Parts: sequence; C-alpha cells; structure tokens
Amino acid sequence: METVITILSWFCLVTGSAFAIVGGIGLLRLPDFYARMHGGGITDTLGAGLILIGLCLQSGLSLITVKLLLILAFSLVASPTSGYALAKSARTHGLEPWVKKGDHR
Amino acid sequence: MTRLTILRVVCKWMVPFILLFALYVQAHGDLGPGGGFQAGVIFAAGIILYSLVFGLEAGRRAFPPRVAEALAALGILIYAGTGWAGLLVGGWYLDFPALNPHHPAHGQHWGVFSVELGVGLAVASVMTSIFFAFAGRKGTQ
Amino acid sequence: MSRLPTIGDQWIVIPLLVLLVGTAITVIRMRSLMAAVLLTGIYSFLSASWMLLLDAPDVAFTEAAVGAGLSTVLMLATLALTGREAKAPVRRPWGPLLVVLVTGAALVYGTLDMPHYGDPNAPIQLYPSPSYVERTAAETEIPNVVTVTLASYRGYDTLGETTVIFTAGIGVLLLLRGRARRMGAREREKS
Amino acid sequence: MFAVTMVAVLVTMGLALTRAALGPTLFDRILALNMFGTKTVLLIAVVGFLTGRPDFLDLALLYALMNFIGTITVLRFLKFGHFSETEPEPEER
Repeated sequence: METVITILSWFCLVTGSAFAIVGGIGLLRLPDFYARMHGGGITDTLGAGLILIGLCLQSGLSLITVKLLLILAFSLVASPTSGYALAKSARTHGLEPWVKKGDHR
Repeated sequence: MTRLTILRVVCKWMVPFILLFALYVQAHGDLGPGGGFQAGVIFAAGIILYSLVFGLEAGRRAFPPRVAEALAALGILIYAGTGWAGLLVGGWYLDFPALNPHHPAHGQHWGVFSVELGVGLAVASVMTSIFFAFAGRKGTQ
Repeated sequence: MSRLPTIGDQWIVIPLLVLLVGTAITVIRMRSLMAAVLLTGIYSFLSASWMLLLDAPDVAFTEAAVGAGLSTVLMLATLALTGREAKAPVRRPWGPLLVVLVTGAALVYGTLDMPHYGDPNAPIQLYPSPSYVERTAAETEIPNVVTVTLASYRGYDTLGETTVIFTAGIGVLLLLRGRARRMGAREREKS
Repeated sequence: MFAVTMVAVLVTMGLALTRAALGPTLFDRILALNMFGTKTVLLIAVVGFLTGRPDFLDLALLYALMNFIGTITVLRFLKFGHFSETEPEPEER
C-alpha cells in the first residue's frame, strides 16, 4: 500500500513539474496575450494542483495535508478568478486577440 | 451586478478566510512563524481587498476610519498597559514573569500574547487608515 | 532547527539569486512605472523565498506580507497621483555610477572578512543567540524564539517600533487629510 | 525527487520572469506576475518538504493570498487609474 502511494505521489510530482514547464514555455512562446493566458492557466491549475497533491500523498494524514489542501483549494479558486478578471480587463482595454493571417503561419 | 460578478462572489467568500488567517497568524505567533505585525498586515490586506472589489465606501462602512484610528491608539495602549501591569504587581516596566508569581513562564506567555495583540491591532488599523487616506484622494491629476 | 545547513540547501540559493539580479536589472531598465511596480512585486517574492532558505521564516513572513501585498497597493496609490512613465534620463550619470561601483566594491571587500553561512564559530552564534535560545525554552515555554525575543527580551524596542508605526500613520493621515480639507475649503470659496 | 520538482519550478519561474521582462503589454506582465506568485508558493511548499520543515506551509498560504490581492489591486488600478471611485457602481447601493 505504501509503495503504491509513494509511486502515485512521485507520478503526481513529476507530471506536475512537466505541466509547469510546459505552461512556462507556453507563456513564453505563444503569440499573443490571450493565448499566453492558456499557458499560465496550465501551470496554475494542473501544474500546481498535481504538485500539491503529490506533496499531500507524501505527508500522509496530518495537519500538513490539511494546510496543503487549503492552499490547493485557495489556488484553484484564486487563479481562475484572477485570470478571468485579467482577460476581461484586457478586453475592455481594447486588446485584440491575435488571429491567423493567411496560411503561411 | 453586471461587471466582474465572479470576482465579487469569490471575494465575498475569500475575505472572511483572509481575516481568519490573520487571526490564526496572530494567535499562532508563539508556535510558528508570524506574530502581531504580520497578522496586522494580513488583516489590513483583507480589508483592502474588500474595499478594492466592493468600492471604497463599502470598505469604509465595514471598517470605519474613525474606529481604525481609535483601534490604533488602543493597540499602543494595550502594549504600554502590559508594561504598567508589570509595575502594578511590583515588578519592572514590561516585566512579564512578574505577572504570574507562581508560574513565571505563564506570566511570560500572557505578556507576550497581550503585547502581540497590541502590535497586531495597531498595525492593522494604521495600515488600513493609510490605505484609506491614500485611496480617498481624488486623483489630483 | 537542530539541523546544520548542507550543500543541498545551498545550491537552491544560486538560481534564486540569479533570478533576483535579473529582476533588479529589469526594474532598472523599465520606463513604464506600472511595470516596474509589478516587477518589484516579483522581486519581493524572490527575496522572501531567499530569506526562507536562509532559515529566517519570520522575516520572510513579513517580507511576503508587506513587500508583495501592501507595498504594491501603496505604490500604485502613489502612481495614481504621479505620472505612469519615468522620464528618460537627460544625461548619462557617470559620476553616480562610479560612486556606486566603488561602494559596492568596498562592501564586497568587507564580506570577505565575514564568517561563512552557518559557521558554528561565527560571533553571532557565540555571544547573544545561545543565551536567548537556551533561556527561551526554560523561561517562557514558547517554541518560537523570535517571537519571545521581540516581545519579551527586546520588549522596549518593539514598543518603540510600534510607536513609530503609529506615529507614521498619524503623520500620513494629518498630511493627506489636512490637505484634502484645505482644498475642499478653497473650492467652497470659489463657488 | 523533490529536487526535480524544485528545478522544474525554478525553470518555470525563469520563463515567467522572461515574459515579465519582455511582455509587450502590461497584461502580459500581470499574467507573468500572477504565475510567478503561484510558482513561489510551490517552491516554498517543496522546499519545506526538502528541508523537512513543513511549517513553511503557513508562508505558502500567505504567498497565495498576497498574490491574489496584488493581482486584483493592479487590475483595479488599471480600470480606474486610482483607487477612489469616480465611477460609482450602482448595483451596490
């Protein structure tokens, strides 16, 4: 049982790290602001969520897990909210989404 | 409720937790990192978040500047009063072990707790009133 | 707390410091003041993590609460009263650069004499700290030495600090509110 | 293994910092700041586990809170240009 939990936790940590890096690359490479929000969203929810779940599995049943779950719940609520407010604010400030010009891209 | 409805709903839920976290930091300062100053700043940040999302007027209604100023003075008074309590029971100023002659360690504990409470109150109120004072100025271009 | 620092703790510090320097340079090169405020927030996050790695969670707590949260708010409130763009420098400030470089070199030279991080024979580990650390557990039964040192052993200093915060708050209130009232009175006279 | 996660988080922080430095618009910078804050939370949590001091988690929670408040503040400021309301919000009264 313990091995299963350990393997599961390492799996979560590694995939979370992978998602974090992928999101970071997306933040850097994607063509415009709205597309970059997608990269930011990946790291903030999937990456952070998986890493925190992995840490939870590491710590077992304790106060630490409760705190980690609190952080997880908070970041799962907070980062989509701020992302939503950010996108809305960018839209009202007249930032136009990037569209493909022709097919040469 | 046309603009940023999600933000309003989320903040309405979140502000109580921020204030609760501030109280946790205040009370937990003896055991872990944190203490009065940090708790005061977090409390002020909660109030600031509330007034940013719901408007400055709502923030002023929730935590009136007059009350904030009184609480800031009260915080200092609690700190200094803890010192005087030491004098009253026959010790020195800010002499916490004298507060409980039978168990000096408990006296220390009481003293530290009450002093931290004073710091927390003062910092929270001062930070909030500074924010209100800054934000209340109509941008003079 | 009893654990001695190892090389495992040390290597994390290096990328953090690199990021810190990168942020600082970016802040200097920024012309948009809004962006500079945002990057200052990043700087604050980074320096708080760094303080945490140096085993100072209380300082990191304060830095995170004040630097990343409140000071961003206050700096933006200040930006509302000033412009949003920094003016381009009129001439190259070679003289100040020289002063800064010399001072920096002197400071770096000074650090050569300092004991290594975590050195058990460093003066700070020998003189005041051990007595506080040893006395705290016996005298107060409070685990957090920092809290006890601030609130009890250095109670007078903290009283002074709290009074300073209070006084600063009163000063800001008097300045801003007094001015607002005067301007209001002037507008009433006009009408 | 914690070290791997930490390296990943540090790399992501570097990428976010690059975006914050390059970012053509202000919104890119805000996005990078927000992401940077989240990554700091993760870094603190992982470092806490790596050094065996999970009481750092209070700090991580605080960082998450402050990150959110900072982002909201900046957005609010962008909307009005200052914090005193000139544009009253009718739905509140």
